[in-house]
Amino acid sequence: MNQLSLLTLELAVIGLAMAILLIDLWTPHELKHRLGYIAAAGLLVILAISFCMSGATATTAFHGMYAQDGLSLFFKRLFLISALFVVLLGVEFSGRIAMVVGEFHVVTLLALAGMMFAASANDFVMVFVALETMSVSFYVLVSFQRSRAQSLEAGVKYLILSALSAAVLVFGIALIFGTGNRTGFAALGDEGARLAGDKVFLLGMLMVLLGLAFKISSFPLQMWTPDVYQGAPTPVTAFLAMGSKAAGFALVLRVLFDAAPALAAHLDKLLILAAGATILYGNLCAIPQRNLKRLLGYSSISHAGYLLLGIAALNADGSAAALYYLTGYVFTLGTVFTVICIVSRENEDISSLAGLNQRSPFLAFAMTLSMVSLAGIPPMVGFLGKFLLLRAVIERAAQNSAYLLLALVTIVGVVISIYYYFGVIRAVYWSKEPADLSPIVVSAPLKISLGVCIAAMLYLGIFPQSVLACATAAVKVLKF
Amino acid sequence: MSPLTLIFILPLLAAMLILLIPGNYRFLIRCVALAGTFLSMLVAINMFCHFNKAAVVDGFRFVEQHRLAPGIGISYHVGVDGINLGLILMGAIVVFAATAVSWSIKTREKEFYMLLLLMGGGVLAAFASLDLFFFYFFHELALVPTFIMIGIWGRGEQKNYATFQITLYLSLGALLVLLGLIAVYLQVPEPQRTFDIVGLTQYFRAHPMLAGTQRWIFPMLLFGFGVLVSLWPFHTWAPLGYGAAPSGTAMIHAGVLKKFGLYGLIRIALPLMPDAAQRWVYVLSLLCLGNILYCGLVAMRQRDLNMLIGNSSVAHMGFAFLGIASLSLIGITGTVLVMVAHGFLAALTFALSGYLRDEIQTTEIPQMGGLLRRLPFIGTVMIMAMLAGCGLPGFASFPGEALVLFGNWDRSALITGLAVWGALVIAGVYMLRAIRHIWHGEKERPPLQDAATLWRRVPYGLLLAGLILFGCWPRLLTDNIKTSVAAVVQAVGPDLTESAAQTRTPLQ
Amino acid sequence: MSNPLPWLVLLLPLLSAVVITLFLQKEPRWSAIVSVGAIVVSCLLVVDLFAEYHAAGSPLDLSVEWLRVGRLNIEFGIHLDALSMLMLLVVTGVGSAIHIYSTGYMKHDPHFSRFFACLSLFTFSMLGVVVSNNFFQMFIFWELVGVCSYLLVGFWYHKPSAADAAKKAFLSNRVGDFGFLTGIILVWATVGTLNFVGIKEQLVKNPDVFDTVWTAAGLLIFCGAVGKSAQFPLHVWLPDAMEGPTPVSALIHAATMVAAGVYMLCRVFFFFNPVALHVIGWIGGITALMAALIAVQQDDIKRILAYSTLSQLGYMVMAVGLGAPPAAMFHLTTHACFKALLFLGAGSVIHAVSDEQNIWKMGRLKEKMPITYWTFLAATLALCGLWPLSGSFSKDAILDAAYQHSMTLFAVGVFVAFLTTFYMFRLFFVVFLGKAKSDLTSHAHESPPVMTGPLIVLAIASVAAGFFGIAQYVTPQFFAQAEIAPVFAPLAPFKESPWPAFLGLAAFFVGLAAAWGLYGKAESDPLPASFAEVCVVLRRKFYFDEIYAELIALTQDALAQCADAVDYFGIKLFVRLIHGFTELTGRGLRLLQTGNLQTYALLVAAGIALVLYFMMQH
Amino acid sequence: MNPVGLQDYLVVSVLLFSLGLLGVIVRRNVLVIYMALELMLNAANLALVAFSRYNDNLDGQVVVFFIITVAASEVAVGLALIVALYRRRQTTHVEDLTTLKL
Amino acid sequence: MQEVFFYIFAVLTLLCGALVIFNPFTRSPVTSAMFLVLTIVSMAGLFVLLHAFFLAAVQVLVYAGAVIVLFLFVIMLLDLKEEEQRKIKGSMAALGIFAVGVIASVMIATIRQSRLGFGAKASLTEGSTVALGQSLFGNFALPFEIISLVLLVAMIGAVLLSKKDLK
Repeated sequence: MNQLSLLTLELAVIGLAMAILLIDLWTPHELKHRLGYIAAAGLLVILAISFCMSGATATTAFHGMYAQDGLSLFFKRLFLISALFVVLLGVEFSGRIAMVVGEFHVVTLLALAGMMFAASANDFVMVFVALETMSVSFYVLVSFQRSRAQSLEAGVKYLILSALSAAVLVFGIALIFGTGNRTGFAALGDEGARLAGDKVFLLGMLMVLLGLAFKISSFPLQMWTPDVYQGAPTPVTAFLAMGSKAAGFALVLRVLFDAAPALAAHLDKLLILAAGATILYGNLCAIPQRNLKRLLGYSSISHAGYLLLGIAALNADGSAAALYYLTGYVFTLGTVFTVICIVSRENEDISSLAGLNQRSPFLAFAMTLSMVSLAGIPPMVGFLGKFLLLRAVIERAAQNSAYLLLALVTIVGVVISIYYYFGVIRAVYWSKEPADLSPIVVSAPLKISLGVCIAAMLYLGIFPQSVLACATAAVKVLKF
Repeated sequence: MSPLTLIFILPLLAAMLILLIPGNYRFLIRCVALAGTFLSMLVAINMFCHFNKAAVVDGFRFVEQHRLAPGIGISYHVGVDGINLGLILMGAIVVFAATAVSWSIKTREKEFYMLLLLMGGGVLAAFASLDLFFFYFFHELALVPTFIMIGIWGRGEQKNYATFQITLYLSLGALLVLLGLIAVYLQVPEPQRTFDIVGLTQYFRAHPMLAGTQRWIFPMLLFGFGVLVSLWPFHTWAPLGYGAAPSGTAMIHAGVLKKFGLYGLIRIALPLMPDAAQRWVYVLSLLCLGNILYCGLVAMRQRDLNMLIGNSSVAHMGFAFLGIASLSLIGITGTVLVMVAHGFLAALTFALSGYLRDEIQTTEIPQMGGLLRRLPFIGTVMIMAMLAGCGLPGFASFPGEALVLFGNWDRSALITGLAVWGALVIAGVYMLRAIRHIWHGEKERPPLQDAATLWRRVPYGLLLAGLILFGCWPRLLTDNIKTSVAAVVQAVGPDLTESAAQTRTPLQ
Repeated sequence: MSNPLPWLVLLLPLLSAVVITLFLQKEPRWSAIVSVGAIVVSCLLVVDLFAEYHAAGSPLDLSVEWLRVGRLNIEFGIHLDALSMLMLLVVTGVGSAIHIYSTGYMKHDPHFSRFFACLSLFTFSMLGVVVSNNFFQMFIFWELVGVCSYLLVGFWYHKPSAADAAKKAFLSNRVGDFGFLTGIILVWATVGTLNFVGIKEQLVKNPDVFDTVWTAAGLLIFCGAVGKSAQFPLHVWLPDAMEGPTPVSALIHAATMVAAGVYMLCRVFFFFNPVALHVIGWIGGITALMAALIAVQQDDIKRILAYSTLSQLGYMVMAVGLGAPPAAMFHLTTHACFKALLFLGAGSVIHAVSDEQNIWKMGRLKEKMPITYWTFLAATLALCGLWPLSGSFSKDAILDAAYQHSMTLFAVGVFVAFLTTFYMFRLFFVVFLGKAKSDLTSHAHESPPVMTGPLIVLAIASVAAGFFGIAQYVTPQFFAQAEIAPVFAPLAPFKESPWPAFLGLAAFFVGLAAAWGLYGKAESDPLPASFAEVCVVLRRKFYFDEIYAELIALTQDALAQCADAVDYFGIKLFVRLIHGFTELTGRGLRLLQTGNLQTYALLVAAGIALVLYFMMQH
Repeated sequence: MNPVGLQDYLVVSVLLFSLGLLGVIVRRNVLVIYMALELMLNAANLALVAFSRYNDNLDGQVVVFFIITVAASEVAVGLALIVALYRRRQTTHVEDLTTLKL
Repeated sequence: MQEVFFYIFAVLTLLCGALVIFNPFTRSPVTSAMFLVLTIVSMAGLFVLLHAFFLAAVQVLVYAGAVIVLFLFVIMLLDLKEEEQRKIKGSMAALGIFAVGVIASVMIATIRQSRLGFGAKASLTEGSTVALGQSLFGNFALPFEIISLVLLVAMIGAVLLSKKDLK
């Protein structure tokens, strides 16, 4: 029973999903879009519960399959928050996804459950299963706008490439199982010394990491991101960018520093290269991009690169910084996607933002702040996050000058990114394109969520202490 | 609460207040902005007057400190000593003046004043803060306002290009600086690791940084700060950006914000990394010539008033750098004086050129001429400013540049000589040519609106007063500056000039 | 600060300048009163100080610390000794006369107040130069007098010629000041102090303190004088400066500012080593000769006077170079009187003929304006050195010095004396005698008393100045060993140095004869007819302006052009290239995103292959 | 014939895996690509079974269960997707799905 | 004996697998599906050799019985005729083969060089269904439950996506 109590959050989410599935049956069409509010309310409650739980003492359950600790809890809160934004967006979006609003929220919640299991995964089998729960839900979500061919196309692309990466991952797991004769992180971690030298184990780890690289859209498996981001319904894009990426990072952290800490030390070169390449690829490709969601796809690649900095640093500071950055990133993207979802309905070109500050100063303000944050400029959280990441990287520069190079590459990337992020700001404030100046109405819940996002971006950007402390505590469970 | 906090909080508060005022209450908005900056200016002046009476906490006065993130050693820590005293006073005055001259802004006042105040408060805070994190943080606050202000209220066909160029240049420089600062911070072992400038200085005085480490950190800071101060050859953003910017922005940016890099070099780079500094000064002094001579010559060729002023201000930065490169008490004291003086000067000139642009709708010098008869007040002030620009005694830039030159002689007589040429002749040439072609001459024009009312004259008068006050009585600043600079110089190592004093003239 | 009087002398004119600028812009009458009052009062104070000092006999030194950083200590001080006393007298005395004259001359100018503000400011700066006790302070006021001259020459800034002249004057001075400042820094770096007394002490204590750089230091300092006193090769600005109002020419470009260079040389005379002195002497000689030659062929009345000023300044500088600063100061004093007088006279003439300056449009003004005529005559004679007028004594002192040191320079001096008489009487005959050469003269009339009064005062001074033993008075300043001579003992050239005196006098009569012969009744200038080529060269002032124009165009402007080109095509283009390159890379990479699933799959496979290969190698 | 060992099984599975990967790269028909993916998953199955046999650890076989299930569900969703797609675009060829590019 | 079967099944598996991907004679998905069945079956044979009898059965049942049928249903539903022979882009294929070749060779090399399977001789314990079931509902209870979620999502998704018109 005690074991089940650990699962409270997951069970609650699944329960919520089932509840909505049932309620959906008896809700008349015209009210269906309200279901999102139920989901949101439920998620709020669950979020509240999650803050009552404490990951101070790491406990594992179900024969070491499931770990409940600071790290998992930290990530679960992130997932819950991002899911909250997504369901709210779902309400705003419901007009555009035919008549299956209820199912939309159900699948979203199931994906959320998958992420939460992933955050607690303590065994490669769990990794696989949780990931698949997530992926399969996203197959459905991405292609949710059946009426839009683009959505379906994105779905197919996502499905095939994701399945490909899953196959790689599984084969990796197989090899790990073969060499370590276990699939539990703890067990493998104990044998770390022996396995670190084993080539086959290394091969397995690499394949697993490659499988995960797909989820965080890091080099060399980043190709899918822009296409899918552009094709998918906006809320789903948001969920991919916030949740799926975060889940991927949760798993990377676990796999690297929990299952194979001894091996991780040897992977620094690979991680540095991956981080650098990802940053440059994302930023360079984004320069000429005009489609907003696609632009965000590229930008999300580059942010994967920034996050990888923290992991490449291979130290507690780095991972904590990555967690902090993710937190800020969730709120920032929450803002961006909310604005996009409201403003650019049929055309998603940057020009659709033209004259936004006449149409709705509030949205313009929010958009500006989020762009500033993405660009990493004070006083927004993006700056503090990058600051912490760079700090972690330079900390290593003393031993290995490659890290200094990485830092410089990062700077180049950031400067480039400022170019296109500020291009968006420019579109908002003084773009040439003739814009329809019809004022935009924002529903109260979205106003609130935007307000929360802005407040969070500013708070995290100026008072890092509290959250950073959580992050630092969270990564305590990892072995460096 | 320390007056310093007040000085930069007031503009920020005003900005927040304006956020709450609906956009069509234009007059109210302006008044709030003016009130905020005016009060902060008063506080600054008051602080300046009571500076010597205030209590000293390890070298700084009016100190205030709150620990914000002990985990990574970030704390809110403000304080003022001789080096940033003048800068803050100048900054406060310039911010007020900038707000005052912005009455010519007629569209979207609300956004404009919010951004202007954000920028002004940020830069004042940057100079006040003794914590590397906030030192950087507040400086970066200005980046976005600059971008948006130039974008929306800027002029000229090159506007967009200028906007992005200035933004990218500044962020590149700033990020280099960021790397450098973090690296410095990481040189302190874990327990007493901190971003506190005082703490860092004390630590590195006790345990000097490894020469090897200095060698790769110092260039980052030097060139990072260099880009921010438009060190040759990273200077092209400055004239372009200032040319396109609305005068308020240009005033704060060229007058105050630009001094950030020099301040950082003096405050952080020199005392913490003396060996590297000794190694790099020669390169630096050569680049200074790039600023002084090269940019001076470029300024001669400009046909656009703003480009001319921009280039001349870049040239003046050369003297500031030269003083730093001298690594001597006299030179660096001179640098600080030049920074203050140039703050007033640049603000004044950009304010006036902005006024001129509003009046005659052009900045093309050839299209001007004979304006002095139409704009006696503006013309007179502008001529005084331009004479100050070519180092006329009686204006603050003269003692500053003189100190720099005196301080640098023992390091390199040749470079000093060339700098003197730049200061007296080249500057004279382009400034006098400008005066000749803008104000003198017989071109007839329709009557123009001169700044007739006392109220319109206040900002110009203030800035001019600052120039003349510190020009006639530099001791007001130098007596405080030199005590603080002495510590820096002594940390950097042998001061050629002073040592020359011992060897050459025993009976002095 | 024990004695407030000297400070008062200095500050009164400044005060009046400030008051006029801030409050009296609209009150011409009041501003005139304030300005004239200020200078007259300070003149009286100076006389009082003079008496005081002469009673005390020892230099009076007051100073406050202006700026002290490390080893650099700059004072703001007043140093009163024979030299500065004399100069103070000249400046305030002549200045007062000219101020009063201006109230009449500028009567109808719309910017009357601005004029007096500038005059007062100038007086303040000039007094500052005179009383400075250290190089830095002197440099400060040096610059200030420069800028005042800029403002006054460009007083009628709407006249392009005036504006250009002002610019030219300022910039040529700047070139000189470049050397001056460099020299000052060098001196400070070597000696460690800027105070004149301090430097002298150092030099006395160890004479070879400037081991190798002594000459260099001397010459650099001299550059300042070259600029300010318009010596060759920086003399070009002075004639153009005549674009300013005539009183300005009288005060600044004849009596005081241009003399500041000579004064400065005398002030630091102890500082020059023989080599430097030699150079100085020759520069002076060359200037004197060249200017006198040019003056022969000028037609603008003020320009003629300007060139004459040049050549007289050349005399003084030459005197310093010949090691006779007392003679230089003596000539400076007398010259201040009669040259000011000449300019004021010229002013009154110009006024009379409705601002016509070409002497060939005047003539027969003798009857029309007698006072001007007689005073002008007196001044001319004094300038040409007719014994016993003041000029003769001072000029003979200089010739005497030349006679003792260098025969060549002596010859030059005598020849210049001849030329001086020649061109001055050319001017005199053509303007006042002969017949009227245009109807402008028909309605000419004598100037009002407010203008003629100063003329008379100055005339008396120019006549009598020679009888005071000014040379002996300042001598102890320079040569400690010389015994203090009685102040009112006139110099007796014919007893002490017969040759120079006789030759000087001879030169005068020859010149006078030549002038009478050529111009006594001339309608137009006969010389060009006979010596065409020479005259063209002289009229074109030896082509200096053209040469300099070319020179500047070839050096500075060319450099500027290059710099601008580099800035535009070099740096900016480079920046644009980087930008373009980045953008191209972006667009290039973007081509990978074909949207074709199989491409992606292939790239994924390639990536995996890459990673595995890369990692499994070692 | 040398005794067959674990490594032989693994080699077979690796080859199968590569075949699948190749299929994904070169085939255009989405259905066939799915089949190729199945091959890859099966390769993993084979490896797992072989390991569990030679390491004497049944866990491997359990994992195979999960894999099979997941594979099945993926195929289910995928095929549904294809149906939907075909309804709109009358194609199952990936090279017709290139509206999202650059 | 074992060896013989191994080689037979292995070759069959690979051959059929290869034919799934490129069939020189036809590009029809149906044939591919058929060859996939064969691959599965022959793999089941390998399972048997590895004493994983139950799995072998499951393999055949689930794949051959369900998945492939599903494929065929869809193919029929969309009546995908054997469409015109689209050329495989040579360059693409070459690059692909190269990349995959590298991957395969690296993996095989690693495996061959490793000490996998040395010493550890095949154990005799049968892959008994009982033991399997026990660990499935014992150690692996949680993943087993989660898998049900996957199936649920797949179901919902399949319905949503393939329903003809959404009412």
